[in-house]
Amino acid sequence: MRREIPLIITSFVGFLFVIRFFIPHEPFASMENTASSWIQVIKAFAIWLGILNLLKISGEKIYKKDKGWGFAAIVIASFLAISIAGFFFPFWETRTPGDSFIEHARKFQYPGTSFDWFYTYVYTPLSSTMFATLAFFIASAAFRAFRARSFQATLLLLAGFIVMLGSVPVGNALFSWLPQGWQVSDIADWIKNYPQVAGQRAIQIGIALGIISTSLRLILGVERSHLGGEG
Amino acid sequence: MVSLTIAGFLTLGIMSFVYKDNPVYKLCESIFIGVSAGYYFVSIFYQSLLPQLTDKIGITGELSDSALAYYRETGSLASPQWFNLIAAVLGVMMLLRLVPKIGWIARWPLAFVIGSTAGLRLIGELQTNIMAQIQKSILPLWDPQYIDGSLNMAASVGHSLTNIVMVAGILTGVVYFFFSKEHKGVFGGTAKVGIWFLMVTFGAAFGLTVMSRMSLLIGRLDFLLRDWLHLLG
Amino acid sequence: MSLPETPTPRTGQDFWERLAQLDRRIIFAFIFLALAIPLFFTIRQPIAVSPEGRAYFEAIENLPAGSKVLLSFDFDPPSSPELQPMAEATFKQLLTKNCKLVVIALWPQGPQQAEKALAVALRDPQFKDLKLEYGENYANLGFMAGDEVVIQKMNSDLPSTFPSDYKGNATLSLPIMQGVKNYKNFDFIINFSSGFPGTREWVQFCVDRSGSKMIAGNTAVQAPENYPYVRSGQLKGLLAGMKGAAEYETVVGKPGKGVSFMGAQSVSHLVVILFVILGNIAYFASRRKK
Amino acid sequence: MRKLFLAALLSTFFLISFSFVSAQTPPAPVTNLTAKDTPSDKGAQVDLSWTASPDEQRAENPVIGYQLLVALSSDSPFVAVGKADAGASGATAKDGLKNDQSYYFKVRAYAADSSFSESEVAGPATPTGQWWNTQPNYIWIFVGMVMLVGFILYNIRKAGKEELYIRPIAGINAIDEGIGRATEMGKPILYICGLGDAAQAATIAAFSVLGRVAQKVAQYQSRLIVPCYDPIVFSICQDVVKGAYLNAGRPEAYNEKDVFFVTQDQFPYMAAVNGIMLREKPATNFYIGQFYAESLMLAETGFQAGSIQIAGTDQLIQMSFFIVACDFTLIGEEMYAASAYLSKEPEQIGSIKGQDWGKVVFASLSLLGVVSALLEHKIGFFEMLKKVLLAE
Repeated sequence: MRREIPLIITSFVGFLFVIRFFIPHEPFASMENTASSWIQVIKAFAIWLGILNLLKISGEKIYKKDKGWGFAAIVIASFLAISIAGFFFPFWETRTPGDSFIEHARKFQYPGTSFDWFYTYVYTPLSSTMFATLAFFIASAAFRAFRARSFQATLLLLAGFIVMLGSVPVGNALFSWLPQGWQVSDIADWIKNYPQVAGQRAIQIGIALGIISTSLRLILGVERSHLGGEG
Repeated sequence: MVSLTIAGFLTLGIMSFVYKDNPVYKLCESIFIGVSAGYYFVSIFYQSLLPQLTDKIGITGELSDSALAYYRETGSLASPQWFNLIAAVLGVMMLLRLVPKIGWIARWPLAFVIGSTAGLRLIGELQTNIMAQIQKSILPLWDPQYIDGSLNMAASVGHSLTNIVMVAGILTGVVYFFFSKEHKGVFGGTAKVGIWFLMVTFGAAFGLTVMSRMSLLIGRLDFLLRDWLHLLG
Repeated sequence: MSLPETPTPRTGQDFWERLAQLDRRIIFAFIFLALAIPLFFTIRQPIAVSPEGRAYFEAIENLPAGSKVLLSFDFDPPSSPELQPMAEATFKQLLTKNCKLVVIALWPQGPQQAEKALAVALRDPQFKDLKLEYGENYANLGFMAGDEVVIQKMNSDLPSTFPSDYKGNATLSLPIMQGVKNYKNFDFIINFSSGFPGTREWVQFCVDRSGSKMIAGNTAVQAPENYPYVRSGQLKGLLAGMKGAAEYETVVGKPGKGVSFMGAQSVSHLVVILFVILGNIAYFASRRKK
Repeated sequence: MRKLFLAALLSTFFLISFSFVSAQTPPAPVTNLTAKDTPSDKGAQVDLSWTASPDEQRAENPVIGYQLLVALSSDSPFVAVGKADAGASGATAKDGLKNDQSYYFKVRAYAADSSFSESEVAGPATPTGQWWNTQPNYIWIFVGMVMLVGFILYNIRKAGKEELYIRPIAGINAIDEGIGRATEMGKPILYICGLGDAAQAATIAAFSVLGRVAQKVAQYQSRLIVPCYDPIVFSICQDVVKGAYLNAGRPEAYNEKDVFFVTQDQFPYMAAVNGIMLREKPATNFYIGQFYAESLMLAETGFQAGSIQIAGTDQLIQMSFFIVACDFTLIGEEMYAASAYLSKEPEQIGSIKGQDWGKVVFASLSLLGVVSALLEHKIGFFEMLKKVLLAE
């Protein structure tokens, strides 16, 4: 029950998606469609699972007064704030005439709703800034690692150097004495269009083969690590 | 204005991390974790579960009558509506992972997702990243270029060299990823050329990324200086 | 694969060695200034347009007037500095061609980003008199979970994949969606993406399976991964990051934020490059000593 | 008032005369209409093709679109079954068609003023579903799939019986050294499985490597910290680590609190892991699995904390960051190979062998194609081969 049924489901669904590619005839098309709708629902629940897990852990931390339980409380408070804004706003915001309650509720992220306020003034600055700090880290990584310590490292350095210069207009301006067609941006374009594409293709083929064989093992049921050890 | 100030302080709070880990950063981080969890919690409900589940079953169906009529008419969704209840059951099974004793039941829906991913990937990778790439890797090593009807030597050599670089890069790269033979002798040498190509690939990818990361910070600075503090015109 | 060891810090270093291991916060400060100061000035610089960027523009330009276009917004606010200017300019070009626009999203934040970009485009005076109507000229079908499965499913049935739009209307009640069944009913597909699911999945499950024509706007990070698809013709054009946006604005002839931010980009790149050179000088100088 | 009346009169006159003129010139009909069952489909559709009306081009009152009409016999009334834009030379009729029923078709060319003309009747055509997609592209993919699947299955079988050779991968030693270093320093090891879910090949490889690392850690009696991103991956990691401690004969040393779920959101997750690095100062960090933008920040913070860092991913862009910022990086397929090498499972070793065979075929086909492209005009055989390969 615990291992066999999941294995059968994986094989069945995997095989269906493969065979559907080659067989246009019904009932395969409809079966794939139905399976796809279900997966959309399951994936949505999987995201909820992550969220509930987070709440559970934070709750435990607060309950046991673990180190940093105050921050866990802030996590739960901000979760509640935005969720209430998302789910309960239909009660305090005026309904457009003619809308049913559910139609009204579905406008939860319209401009001007409290949910949109959280999105624009809390979620957006936090997530954007978190991502933006990468600008600092990429500079320090370049400084530290782009050193001509060996032939390989020099190739890495040169490719990075030329592409960096070629990405901004100032690169061409600095080396404007280079002949037409051999400007820094031209060389950078050449590098990213040819040697880089070649290298990527080689990597991609290897990865594709790896994914194919892993998928095959999953469908055949010989790869079982995703089921975990127990039961 | 109050809103912008809150956004501004949150921005500065996160940015302070690059100097040093500090309590203000921890505070912003906790708010972030909570708000983003809540954001997904709400969006998933309205944008995925309502249309894919309750609308199709008919609980909130007054909105999608025409959609349902469409299904009945074309039969493109061959299953009757109640079939979608199975999806709901599978979804709830997923959540049972939270209960330690019966957590194993989540393997059923998980198997569903894994099966579909495996099936789609098996064909997708083969089609897009292998078959299509073989076709694209077949390049003429001598690629004559004609300008106004006559052979242009410089352009021909240029194009041919480029093609040679492409083919050499792909093939030596593939040799590097060959695991059945040790990297020795000629084979090892070829693999080494493959590494050089990989190095150029990584260097170029890194170089291109710098732009991207700088863009992100420019976006934030634009917000701080223009939208919040009105220092920019 | 590995690069040679990074020298480990020791005590009693000379100037070059200390420079080689500069505190990264000094670099951080320089980067901050290099990005902030240029924002106060307008730096005029010529912008060279890459072939992929030009192809992107021309692909849209060559669409017959009134074409039906599907746009997928697969990114979130963190990537908006790169992708939002592209999306805005693309909307404008599509609207001047009187195209009918259907927006979908595979990332939950996508629909809101699309609304914001569309609002900017519609504010443009040239579209004021056109009386563009929701449902008739454009529609936003919102977000759907399921990643590549969603792309795959739209090959056979788009309306059942997105049963209702972002505002809660039934998709099939929108005039613009009349007769739309799958990708074949769209003349063109445009994808703005910053990760997974994104352009790679669109090529795999939409372009390769339905034969649709597609162009994409990517973050500069993601673009290298997708250049091979442009070379092989699976993508008709590709805009890469803020520079892509600036190129596009240049080709369209309407400089916007993309162009104006390129000044800060130039200066910050120069700073990074100078630090790399400095690092190498320090490295060789300290090595010669030994 | 009089002016208005005059204007109304005039415009009415023009309208009438205009429609009069154009009504007299309905567009030329489409010609050469053919109807055929759509190949390689699930049925219930028919492909129509035609030569467009020449009046698409005329300046006045041009053809603006076509309407497809269907009937059960050539003389019964026709009903609309779809439409096509001007410029089209074919369309698929599908609204309401049923399998195994013959249909007759006509196409109406519409001019801007709604005048129209009808083509000759085409048909009968009988829509049926096909049991196999016969487009050349699909056949080649099928051939490729059968071949690859055969390679992999054959080698898995073979690996079950005898030992197959896989060359030593440089990263393997780095993994062992990393564990040794942690033991010497008395500091913990941090293991990150990436952001992928349990269905991703990279995550599955990460489980294998984790099993090996955990077993060594259990033997050497050092500490292993595994913060997880995905709730499912988290519970699998728990099982893997617990199992490895059991295998090493030290189940009592397994500390449940060291394998934990953080949060399923990229940047908050990264922020939390960064915090762990700065506080615990692990001797060695492993990043194996699917990584995105967080890769560089993790690696930079890890460097700051003084850790040795070993990475492996199948995300192209992140590889470049790992190469730059980590001490050792397993590139793409190397990660799968390392996982096979460490696990010693015949399924994995056999897969790697099968993949190698696939690469040989890939390289040979490309080489053959390149040579034939070079000799394009000289040897007919190669040209033919290339045509076949390119499915021209």
